[in-house]
Amino acid sequence: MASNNKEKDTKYSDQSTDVSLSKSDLNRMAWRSLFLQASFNYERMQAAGWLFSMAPALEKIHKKKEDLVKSLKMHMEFFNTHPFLVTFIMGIIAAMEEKKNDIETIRGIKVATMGPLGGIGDALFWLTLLPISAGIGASLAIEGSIAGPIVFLIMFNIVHFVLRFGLMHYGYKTGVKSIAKLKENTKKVSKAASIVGLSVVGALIASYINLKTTLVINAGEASVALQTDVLDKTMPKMLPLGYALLMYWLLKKGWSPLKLIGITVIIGVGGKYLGIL
Amino acid sequence: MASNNKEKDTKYSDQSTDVSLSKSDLNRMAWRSLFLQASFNYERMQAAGWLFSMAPALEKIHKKKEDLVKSLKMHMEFFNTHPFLVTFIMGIIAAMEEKKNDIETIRGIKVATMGPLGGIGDALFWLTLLPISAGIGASLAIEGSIAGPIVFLIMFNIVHFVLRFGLMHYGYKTGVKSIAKLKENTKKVSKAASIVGLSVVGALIASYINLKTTLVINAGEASVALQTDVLDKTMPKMLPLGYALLMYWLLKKGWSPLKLIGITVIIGVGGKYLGIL
Amino acid sequence: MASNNKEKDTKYSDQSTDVSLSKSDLNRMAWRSLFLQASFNYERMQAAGWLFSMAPALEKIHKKKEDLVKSLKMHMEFFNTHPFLVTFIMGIIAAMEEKKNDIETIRGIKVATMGPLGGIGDALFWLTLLPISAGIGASLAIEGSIAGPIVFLIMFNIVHFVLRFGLMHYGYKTGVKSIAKLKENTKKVSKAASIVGLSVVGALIASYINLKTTLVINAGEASVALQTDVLDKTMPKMLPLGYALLMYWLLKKGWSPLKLIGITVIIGVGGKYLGIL
Amino acid sequence: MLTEALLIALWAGIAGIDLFNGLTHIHRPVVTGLVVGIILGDVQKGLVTGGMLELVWMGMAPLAGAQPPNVVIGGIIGAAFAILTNQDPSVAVGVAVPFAVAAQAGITLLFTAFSPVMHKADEFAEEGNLKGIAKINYFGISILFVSYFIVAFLPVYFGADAAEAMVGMLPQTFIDGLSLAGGMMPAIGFALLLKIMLKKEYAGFLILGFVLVAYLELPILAVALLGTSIALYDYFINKSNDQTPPGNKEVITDGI
Amino acid sequence: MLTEALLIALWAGIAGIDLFNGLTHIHRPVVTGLVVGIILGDVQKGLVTGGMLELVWMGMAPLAGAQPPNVVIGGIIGAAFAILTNQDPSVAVGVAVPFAVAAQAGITLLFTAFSPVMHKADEFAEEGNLKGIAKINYFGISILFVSYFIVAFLPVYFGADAAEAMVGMLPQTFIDGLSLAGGMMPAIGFALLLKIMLKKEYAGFLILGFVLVAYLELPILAVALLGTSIALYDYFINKSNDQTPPGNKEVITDGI
Amino acid sequence: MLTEALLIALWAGIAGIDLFNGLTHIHRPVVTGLVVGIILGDVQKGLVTGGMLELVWMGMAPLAGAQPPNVVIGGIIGAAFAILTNQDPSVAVGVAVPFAVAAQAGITLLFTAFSPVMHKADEFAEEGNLKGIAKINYFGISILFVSYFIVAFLPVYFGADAAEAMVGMLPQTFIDGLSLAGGMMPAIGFALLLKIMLKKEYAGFLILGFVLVAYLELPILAVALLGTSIALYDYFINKSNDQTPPGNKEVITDGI
Ligand SMILES: OC[C@H]1O[C@H](O)[C@@H](O)[C@@H](O)[C@@H]1O
Ligand SMILES: OC[C@H]1O[C@H](O)[C@@H](O)[C@@H](O)[C@@H]1O
Ligand SMILES: OC[C@H]1O[C@H](O)[C@@H](O)[C@@H](O)[C@@H]1O
Repeated sequence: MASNNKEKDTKYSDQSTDVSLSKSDLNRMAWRSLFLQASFNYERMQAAGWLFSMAPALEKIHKKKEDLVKSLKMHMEFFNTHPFLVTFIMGIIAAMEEKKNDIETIRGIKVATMGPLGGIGDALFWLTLLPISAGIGASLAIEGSIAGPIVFLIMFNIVHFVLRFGLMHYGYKTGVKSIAKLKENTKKVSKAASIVGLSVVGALIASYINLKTTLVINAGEASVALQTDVLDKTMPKMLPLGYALLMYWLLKKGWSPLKLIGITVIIGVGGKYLGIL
Repeated sequence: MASNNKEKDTKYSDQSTDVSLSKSDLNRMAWRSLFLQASFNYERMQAAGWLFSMAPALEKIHKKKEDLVKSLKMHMEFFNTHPFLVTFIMGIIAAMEEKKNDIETIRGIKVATMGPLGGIGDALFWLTLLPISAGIGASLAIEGSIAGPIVFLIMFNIVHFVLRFGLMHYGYKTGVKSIAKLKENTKKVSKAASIVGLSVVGALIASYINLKTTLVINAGEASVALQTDVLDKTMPKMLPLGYALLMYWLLKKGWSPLKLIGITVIIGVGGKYLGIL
Repeated sequence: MASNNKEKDTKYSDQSTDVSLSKSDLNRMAWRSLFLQASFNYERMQAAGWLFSMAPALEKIHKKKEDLVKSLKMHMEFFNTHPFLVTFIMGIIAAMEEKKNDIETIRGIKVATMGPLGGIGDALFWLTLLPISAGIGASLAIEGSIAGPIVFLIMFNIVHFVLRFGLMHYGYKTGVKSIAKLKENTKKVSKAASIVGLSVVGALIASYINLKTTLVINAGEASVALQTDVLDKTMPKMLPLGYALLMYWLLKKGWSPLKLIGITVIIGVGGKYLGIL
Repeated sequence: MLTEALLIALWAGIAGIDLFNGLTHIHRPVVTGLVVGIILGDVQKGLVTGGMLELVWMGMAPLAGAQPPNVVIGGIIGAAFAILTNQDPSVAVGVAVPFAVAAQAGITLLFTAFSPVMHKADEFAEEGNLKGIAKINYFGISILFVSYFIVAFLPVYFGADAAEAMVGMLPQTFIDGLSLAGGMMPAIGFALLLKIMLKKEYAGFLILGFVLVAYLELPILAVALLGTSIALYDYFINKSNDQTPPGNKEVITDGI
Repeated sequence: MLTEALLIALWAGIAGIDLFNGLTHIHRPVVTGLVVGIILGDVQKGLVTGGMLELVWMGMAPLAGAQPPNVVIGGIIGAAFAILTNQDPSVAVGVAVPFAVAAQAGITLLFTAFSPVMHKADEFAEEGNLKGIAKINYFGISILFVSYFIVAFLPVYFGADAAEAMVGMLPQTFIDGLSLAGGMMPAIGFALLLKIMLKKEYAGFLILGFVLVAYLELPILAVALLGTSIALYDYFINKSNDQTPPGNKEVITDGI
Repeated sequence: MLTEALLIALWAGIAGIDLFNGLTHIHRPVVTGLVVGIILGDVQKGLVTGGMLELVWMGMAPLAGAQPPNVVIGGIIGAAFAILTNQDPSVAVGVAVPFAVAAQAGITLLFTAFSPVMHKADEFAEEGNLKGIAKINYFGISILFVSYFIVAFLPVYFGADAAEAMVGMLPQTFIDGLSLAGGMMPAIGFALLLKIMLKKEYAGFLILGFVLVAYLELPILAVALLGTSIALYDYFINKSNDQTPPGNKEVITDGI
């Protein structure tokens, strides 16, 4: 029974798939995606911006209020990826919404893709496109040429906007093509998505939470650095994992994310003052 | 039928679970655990000391002689872990015995936990607590202060005994709490334990058997070091694996462990004399 | 139905297993294996030489023309391994043919073994036996002694021929012993072989295709090396994988391997001239 | 000076938005140098200083919410200072960096302070109120604008020395602590995800992903590829099983 | 001298037990230095020498049965020699180490020699005789005591020179060979485990654990975590399957 | 000179075959030096030069079709040149290497050119014509012989200078490009394998193998071991399942 209820929760009640997003819908979403980080914050990161960008699609697809609410709630969950490549995920997810996939499956795909695209995007844009275009621009500017900033902006933004809009349409097409199949087999697909999704979350925990102790115990001639001599040898990244699990446990105990954010600030500042973090 | 016999072998005939270990039983076990390595040897390592420490629990739990014998035999099998953290395993295993879990499951949990706890304990105590407390002690002693040895012993043993006794009780509680569930599903749990257990044994083989050949073939201008130029490039740790499998094969052929120990001494000393090990 | 047809395709119609290869059959195959690379080429590598070496066995085993053709076609598929250790695979495969295993299973075993034996053989012969024996030979020759070449040839070829013939017989025996069991359960075995086989192909793609871009983008003060700054950080070996998948896709689109070889030459030479590869 | 300070502050507000939204990168020093140069009437010096500051910030990338010294404030203060005090561009860098670091700490506070607003967003979601969601985002942008406006206005109007004295009042340890807290923050987001996604059945994969990165230092992409390879195995190879008796499926979902 | 030698030997016996049992670490040089100092009447020198020897042995850890030069004998001989010959503590180290290495080889022999006793323990287990098991452990401790007693007594009583000559008679290669054999010994324990646990069905996991350590140099804990992640997958996700037809389960156990 | 050149070319043909077939290693410089020495009447010089060239080529291994500078041509030209021009053996190396590199490029072309012949082989296979297959292999060997014969004959007969001028006409970039193409060629073989073996059901394992080598740099053997460990798991542990309802099996094969 619990499972029946649950099933209801994760399925849209209106399963009709007659709505199709138009090119201009997708373009509107791509424009809105410029605001992905408008309300960036530590609790949900890009969630509200993501939802804002997805809004044109969701509004058109879910004509039943009940379904719209289900969808909005899910899209307000934690989200973070690269702000350029995000449109690829948007396209795919829009197609999945259109085909009324199970909510759990949609969430699984969101989580499974956001991590890798974040990493790839950081490498491609922040570590490649930016230094190249800014390097050219800066070298012109240093010689006093006004062409510097202009060349930089043109170079950078041609790539930027072609990708932002192109990936939206490409993601949508990919989604439409490959989603029909996925839906037949909801349970299995959402299982597969959970497998990738949770692997990625595990990887994100070890990659993106920065927490190391600087504690060094000096004992006469001996000196033991807790991080490098003990933790790194038995379980590197134990502190990030521990902290994530602590947050998880507190959330389950009913603490609000806000409280956790406050605590994190206190621990961070306190740890610095005590010299142990 | 073979499987039926086997099943009988791995199940206690008396499945009653009315015995409960008292705090003082656990404390007696913790005291005895000080003798974990009293009869340390290369064939079973800490097995006899482990059994000695478990004795109070086993005696109380298994009222049928037949079951006691089954249990003693299993607990005389090879065992090795860190001599402080061992009480955590003891607590868990005592709870499992109390709940009359399948013998195969108990063995699986023993093997699955002993390796990681060994590694963690070595890092925590031999590489952390000891250098810190001894460092402080030594620096005082070198200045001629009698406080050196005293401070050292107090620091070290507070941690030591708190852990030794604390982990015994904690392990037992953990065991009691989580073991009831495990028993329902014996086959599946012992399968899971075997998966972890054998992975750990594979890891132990590659970690803890020290065997490298020093053979270097000098051929005119060329010189090939068998270990670094060949083995390390195709299959590092091939010799430890090979030696473990050889021992395994000889055991299966009926050789006694004693004979194998003798052979190992001969190979070690002989290899040194020949300059190939 | 598709599956039924397929099943027919992968099974020999004559399932009799009365033929046994004689020692002299195996020896003939070992002699022929000297010609493994007689027609080495980039499309199939050692395939035709492999088939030539297997011929005595195949001819004797498959009395029905239809089966012989099936077998020959499969043995003309891409093959590459170490030219000495190859006889071990030959022995096993001969035993499998003799026992009329499923063609898919035979292919799986071929692919699963050729990669690792290639790597091992390269380490043992090209990186070990050859430098040792040639080192001794060269040092004698440099002193003007005619013993140099002679000692070298004798040393090298004793190992070479003992292994080449020995492994043929050993492989065959191993095959005969362990193949009877495999056959009972064709589907499962060919699944297992596919698992290992495809893992090995994935590994071969990353190991043996050499393709790196030398493209460096210089932008004023900044300079981004595409290979080391971008690809190696997100997905090393992305170019080899991409190229292999491109070739795969073109093959599926009906392009001939010859065309692909031509294109590869053009890309290689062109890339060098453009300075991007 | 007021007009110039206001114009520069206006530009800072726009550039501050662009740093996180739009991302047309008009916020980079190489562009800001030109703009500040025009405002303060020395285009040449602005260009040269902007170019040099660009090189300083090159490679400080904003990865996963981690904040390098703020490039917008750094670029603006650096360029303005170079022109106003007629100093050598390379000296400008020394002045720009402490402001940029302080601004970065401020951003951490901002991202912290904006978290509660998400609960308003949850309410809007519950009501199906998409306008509300939009407003929250517009509000976020306004906050960004105002913050950058003020932070850029003060030092230009009151002079770098006075402003620096103000910045100097913030203890360095406090600023460092904020940046450290910023690095820990993603834990909360991941915990929220776990609360939704984690079921006992899949806990193994969380461990897998963690071990692959913690011990083997694989990039996320490699973990996703391995996860995909397991998912494919599970999907196709175990396929027949799960399709069999429909009753069994419930068992999976109800879980233990 | 006899009394002192006997007292020191007594202490060596106790410390020798503590090295493997009890582990209160009264066996460390920093404590032993004090005790030997008291016995030989020069507490100051004992403390200082003990402290210095402590630093020498710090970090030589007894991991997985691998034996560093014996810390008990090293500490005792070192401290006694420093006081008796009135040498500088740092010279004591040079004398202590060869004895400690020889003692380590002796320990390897002891651990080897004690293996046969396990078969007596098996018999006791077969009889359900827990007293017997206890006796074996007491016997083990007695052997430890006696061995350390003798090894410490001789050099103190006969003088370091005479004792060193005796040690010198043992060829170095032989001692090294014993230590090498000690390093190989765990293979036998693991083989005994395999004899009990290894079934064809699980052989893959043995390979897995081996490959993860041999090629990727993962610590055991990481392997256990990965093993757990597979076990969880197997337990929860394949769950429905194995529960289906009870007849099939036999197949698993009977195995091929 | 003609006789000598012909004899040397004959030896080159034989050695060239041995490099890929037979592999008795009579093709190595240490043997070739002796043979060329006999032909040209200076056994001593031949031996010494051969020995030195052997050391140069030692360790240039022919792995997975990748070609180091051709050892046959290198050895022959080097030895012949040293004797004919009465130069110091070490100078011979400098002359030998460019020829060897060019010959290596030629081999890449040969392996490319031989690919079409495989389609003839396919036809023979289709007809069950094993004689045909044999002929193709004999043909391959003949081609090898002739190629080496010519390539060795020319420089010995016309003199190294003239020959070098010819080699010099081939642009270095072209030769490098061929070698680069040689390195890419295995992609085609693997693609052919994939065309036969790849099914959606197993695609995950292709990814697995790739990731293990690309990111973790495992050797092939380790990948095969891990693959085996998964295959064993799948074979034994999932065993009961797949044996159950025979109807389900079809589903697996028909695949989605
Ligand atoms: O790492 C992914 C992504 O995370 C955050 O959203 C910001 O730091 C972006 O700059 C970054 O690209
Ligand atoms: O490594 C685990 C454990 O192994 C042996 O029992 C001894 O070497 C201990 O000192 C060590 O802690
Ligand atoms: O790497 C396996 C094998 O590949 C090719 O066949 C040749 O390069 C051989 O020399 C090599 O041993």
